[in-house]
Amino acid sequence: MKYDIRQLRLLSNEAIAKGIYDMRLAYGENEIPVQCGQFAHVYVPGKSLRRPISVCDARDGVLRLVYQVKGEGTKIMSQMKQGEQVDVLVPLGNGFCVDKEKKYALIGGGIGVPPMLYTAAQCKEPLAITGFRSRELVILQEDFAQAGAEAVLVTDDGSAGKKGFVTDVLRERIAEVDEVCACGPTPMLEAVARVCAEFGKPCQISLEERMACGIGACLVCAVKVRKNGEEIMQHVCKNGPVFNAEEVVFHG
Amino acid sequence: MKYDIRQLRLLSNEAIAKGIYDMRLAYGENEIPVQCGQFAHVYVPGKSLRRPISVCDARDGVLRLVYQVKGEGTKIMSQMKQGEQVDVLVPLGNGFCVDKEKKYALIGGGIGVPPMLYTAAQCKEPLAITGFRSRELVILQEDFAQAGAEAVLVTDDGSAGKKGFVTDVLRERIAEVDEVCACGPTPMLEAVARVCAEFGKPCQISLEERMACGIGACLVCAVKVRKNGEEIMQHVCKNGPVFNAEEVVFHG
Amino acid sequence: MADLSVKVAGVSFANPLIAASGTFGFGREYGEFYPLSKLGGISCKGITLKRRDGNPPPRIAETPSGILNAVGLQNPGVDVFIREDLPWLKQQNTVVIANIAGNTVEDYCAMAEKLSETDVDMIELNISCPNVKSGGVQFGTSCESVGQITKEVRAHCRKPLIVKLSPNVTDIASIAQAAEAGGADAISMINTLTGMKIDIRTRRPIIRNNTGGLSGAAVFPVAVRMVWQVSNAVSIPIIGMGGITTWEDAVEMMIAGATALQIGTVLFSDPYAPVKIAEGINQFLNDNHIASVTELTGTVIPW
Amino acid sequence: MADLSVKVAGVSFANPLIAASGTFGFGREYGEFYPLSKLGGISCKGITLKRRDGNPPPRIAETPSGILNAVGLQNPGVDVFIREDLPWLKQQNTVVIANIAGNTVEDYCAMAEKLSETDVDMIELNISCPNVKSGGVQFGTSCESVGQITKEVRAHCRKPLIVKLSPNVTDIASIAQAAEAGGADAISMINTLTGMKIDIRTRRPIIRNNTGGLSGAAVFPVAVRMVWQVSNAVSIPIIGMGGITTWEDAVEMMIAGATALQIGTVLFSDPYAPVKIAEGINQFLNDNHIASVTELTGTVIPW
Ligand SMILES: Cc1cc2nc3c(=O)[nH]c(=O)nc-3n(C[C@H](O)[C@H](O)[C@H](O)COP(=O)(O)OP(=O)(O)OC[C@H]3O[C@@H](n4cnc5c(N)ncnc54)[C@H](O)[C@@H]3O)c2cc1C
Ligand SMILES: Cc1cc2nc3c(=O)[nH]c(=O)nc-3n(C[C@H](O)[C@H](O)[C@H](O)COP(=O)(O)OP(=O)(O)OC[C@H]3O[C@@H](n4cnc5c(N)ncnc54)[C@H](O)[C@@H]3O)c2cc1C
Ligand SMILES: Cc1cc2nc3c(=O)[nH]c(=O)nc-3n(C[C@H](O)[C@H](O)[C@H](O)COP(=O)(O)O)c2cc1C
Ligand SMILES: Cc1cc2nc3c(=O)[nH]c(=O)nc-3n(C[C@H](O)[C@H](O)[C@H](O)COP(=O)(O)O)c2cc1C
Ligand code: FES
Ligand code: FES
Repeated sequence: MKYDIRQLRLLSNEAIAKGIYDMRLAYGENEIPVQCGQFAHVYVPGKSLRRPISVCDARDGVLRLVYQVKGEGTKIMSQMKQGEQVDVLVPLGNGFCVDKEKKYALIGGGIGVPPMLYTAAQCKEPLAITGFRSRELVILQEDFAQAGAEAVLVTDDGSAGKKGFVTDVLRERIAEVDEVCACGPTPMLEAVARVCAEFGKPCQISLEERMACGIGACLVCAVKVRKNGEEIMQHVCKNGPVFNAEEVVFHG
Repeated sequence: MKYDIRQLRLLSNEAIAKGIYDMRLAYGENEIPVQCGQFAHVYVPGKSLRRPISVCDARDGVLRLVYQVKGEGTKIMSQMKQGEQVDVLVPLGNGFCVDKEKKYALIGGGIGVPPMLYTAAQCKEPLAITGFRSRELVILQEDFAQAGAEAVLVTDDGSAGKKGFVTDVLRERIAEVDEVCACGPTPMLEAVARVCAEFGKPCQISLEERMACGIGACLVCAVKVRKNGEEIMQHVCKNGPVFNAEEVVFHG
Repeated sequence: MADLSVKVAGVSFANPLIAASGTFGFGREYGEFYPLSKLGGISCKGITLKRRDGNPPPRIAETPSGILNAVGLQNPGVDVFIREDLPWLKQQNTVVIANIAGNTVEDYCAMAEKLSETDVDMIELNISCPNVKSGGVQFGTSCESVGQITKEVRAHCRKPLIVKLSPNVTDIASIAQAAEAGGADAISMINTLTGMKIDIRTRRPIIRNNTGGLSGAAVFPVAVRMVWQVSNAVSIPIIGMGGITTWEDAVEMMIAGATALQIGTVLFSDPYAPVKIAEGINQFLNDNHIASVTELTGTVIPW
Repeated sequence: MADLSVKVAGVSFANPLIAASGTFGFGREYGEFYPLSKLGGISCKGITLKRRDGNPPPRIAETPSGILNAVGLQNPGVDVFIREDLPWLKQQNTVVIANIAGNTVEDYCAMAEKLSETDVDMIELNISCPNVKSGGVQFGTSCESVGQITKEVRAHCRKPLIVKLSPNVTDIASIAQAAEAGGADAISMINTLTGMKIDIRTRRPIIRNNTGGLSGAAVFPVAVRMVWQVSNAVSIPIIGMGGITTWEDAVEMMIAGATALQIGTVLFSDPYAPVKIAEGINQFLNDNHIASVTELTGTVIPW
């Protein structure tokens, strides 16, 4: 049996920026069998659908989920208290494939930044370029440094780090890296993919889509990809959330 | 404006018998404007309908609701914690009319016992006859004594107090009393009403019916009563819950 | 402060929030919570030509995010309504809508005649009550009967006429078109979806009528879909209802195509709901620099 | 241990719990939670004659106690199903039901022919999918078309034939009678109720298909009512579904008239739900000294 539901004890659930929470769950075993870029499907009492949240970190027996309060589900999550059991389906999906031998640029935009942390922890001295709308939304900068990454911060309005976009920095530094991994809003992912294509660097991107089952059975989280010249439907929960950027049909 | 919703702070919410809870709410003012036999309509988060619960006591600024866990709503109520705000619509309905000059028999059966406590507190040395299925469901005996009532306890199986029914005791003692007030399961109320009719004693009974609005607007909590020889529909929430036993059309 | 006023069939409402028929009686009880002038209008409890006692209890059950009811049109009859309730209602400074139901077309016509002589503001033809044996929904489920009853009542009705539709139909858009063709000035929708709940211990339906009408948040997506379909099919205004619980729902229903709204089931958990919803809409309009609530109606951008 | 086995149209199920079509794929994924033999059966994702990509996303939205979906019948086509999925499914020791949908009556017949040559256990005629432009629900909303398509497919089908009904109709009992008259061996019901949800910020429907099908606990009272009405109108067995979430719901649906059950939406919050429901039913039967689950079917005592 590949899947199981786990009831994980909530260790802490604190706001780390405006509307952004850091939920830490005790996994029970020290080694959490999760790949960077995979996600957890979190049960929210009273809701018909679980909420997919990327694994932000999974070291030392602590599963860390960093999430932004968007609607009712994440609001209820933010009210969960220390000691409660949180019902999660984890790990799900296919994460980033990283190779210790290669140099990575890890790009995160906004609430797409969290999964890049555990990814950074799997890479050798990666370059972590993270972008936020403005200062009060900046998260995880020290964590990236601690994970051995060179952390470059940009904000749209220049209120923290450099003013500009992640792609500005990527363009400047792309020569240094072998491969790029990214997570963030779709326009950012498209822009990152374009830069990578231009410079001929492989690029993996993590996509979002509304989900139900989270395991590939219900087919709701469709994404169009091009494989061997043919456009086919794949599913973010099962085939992704991480896809080869070249294969994704944006606006499909 | 006659009605308002109140957010009352939960002081305590403890089990006092098997599946029976005693919820105490701080009213805010010392004098709670509630008549014995009136009820509170309690909001249960996540539920479409409020739950009607009779006022068990309302002295010294504490509104006391004693309720049995039956289904989901009362289960959620039983999980409410000290310090929480409970949203109640109170007082609703018409309670028992008691006259300090008269001698009352107050009859309670099972979870119909609680409203008789505050009623006892309004009467002069009443006779409180309470019946329960068995020992582990017995509640409020000391409270009745403290309220100045003579408390006579019966159980169906004799596991506490006398074995038998409230009507057995009522029959024995009815000569002493001027009037009877009762709350409990319908068959018990019918039996009490029959005894009173037989002995020519006035009898007030508190009825239950499934409710929505709780104030007489939606007409769902209908009960058939006979007024001036005509059968008409009245409503437990507005015209009751206390009715003149003679007027109620049982099995209407 | 945005402009919350709306107009339906020539009648002006201070805001789009109307108490839904049957959930609000004739207004007296909720009038003990807040002045009824806070509401755009009140759709009164369904009335019939003669007094009705309604169904035996239980008349209500709770379901996931909803309720079932089968009151069965308990009411004092149209004459008592006109004599005892309407005068009081007319002093409350809100639009008064009489909701009428009958066993026969003649009943409906007779009531429309009587009410046309009063100062009631509008008449709502309830041909969608699922909880009575005859009268009600059997008039509301085919285009022919909807068209015919609307036309006949129209001939006797000198007030703006709203036709209230049942959702228990295959093609609500055609039914609405039939009502429009029959002379309706507005559509109100949806009445309740027929449902059932059984006590597994006793194997008895909880509602004494066996089935009841489902309302509340559970039905909201169905109501939005139907309002959208009907707004694409008719040109008369729609009073939307069915599960509206929050101001967001109210805005959504208007975007789907409603000009005004009725609010029912949510009253049972929060009597102040329509007042809060009006405030929420106002805030939304201000935040989005929208001058008038009427600018929301029918602005959905389908894919 | 009570006897949980049931028989529908001559096919034996170890228990009445069947995974609902479209929520369970072809079983492989949920088979990673528990052996599929824990289920009475699996109704496979709806298949069509040719591969379909389905609708563009978003295909799902959440509503009070329910969800809307508009997958649009994404599937690999009947031939791939027969070649790649059916052999694996047949090894899982559970009843395998093929759910088929088409654009034309001929499509349905062709699929029935192909599947009749395989060892699939039953065929479920999906004439109730609200999420595709053609094919699906337009066959399922009139008695004539239901009768006709059932009859034609019946002539090509050498497997027990289940007809799956849409709840988006005025008179579900007549539709069921038409299916029975057309030769259906069983009825399954209900498919989803059409609904809509609009993002008030963008004024766009959340579901890319504009409307979607409502399922989950919200629709349960409607499903129970319809199962009851149909069980009073036909003599073939009913597979009941629509919002079953707890074992109490399952028992209620059987009491209303269902012989077996399908379980869909609840899987998304609890993948183990059907297994837990089977355990709950077993406990209920034991507690009430009922020897066989079949003793529940249709035992409602209406008032
Ligand atoms: C693979 C994956 C990983 C994600 N990782 C993170 C993360 O690490 N941190 C984080 O803050 N957010 C993450 N998200 C987005 C997160 O799932 C949504 O913000 C969240 O589900 C919103 O739920 P809600 O109840 O607050 O919003 P509501 O709008 O009330 O939700 C309604 C429904 O829409 C769905 N939904 C709404 N927005 C999204 C979205 N952007 N993506 C998918 N479903 C959505 C909800 O899951 C729910 O089913 C991720 C999404 C996916 C698909
Ligand atoms: C005027 C009045 C006073 C009451 N006083 C008390 C009291 O002091 N203590 C106490 O324990 N109980 C009292 N009850 C009964 C109490 O209201 C129900 O036990 C309770 O509503 C059950 O809710 P539930 O969610 O646990 O059950 P569920 O069965 O899940 O409730 C489903 C629905 O049915 C309604 N319902 C179920 N049983 C009853 C019932 N017996 N009466 C009315 N509605 C019901 C619920 O309110 C709810 O709307 C009183 C009822 C009334 C009408
Ligand atoms: C208790 C109750 C009684 C109702 N009585 C009537 C009625 O008399 N006439 C009518 O047209 N609709 C009646 N309805 C239907 C409502 O007016 C409304 O159409 C329906 O409840 C959907 O709205 P909601 O979900 O906001 O309640 C009644 C609804 C309820 C809950
Ligand atoms: C995501 C999803 C996909 C579905 N796909 C199909 C389908 O392909 N064929 C079909 O007959 N029903 C389909 N349905 C309907 C279900 O089989 C079932 O009739 C409905 O969801 C009600 O049951 P539930 O409330 O338990 O989910 C689908 C439902 C959902 C939620
Ligand atoms: S969420 Fe079910 S297939 Fe992806
Ligand atoms: S509960 Fe509404 S009239 Fe009594």
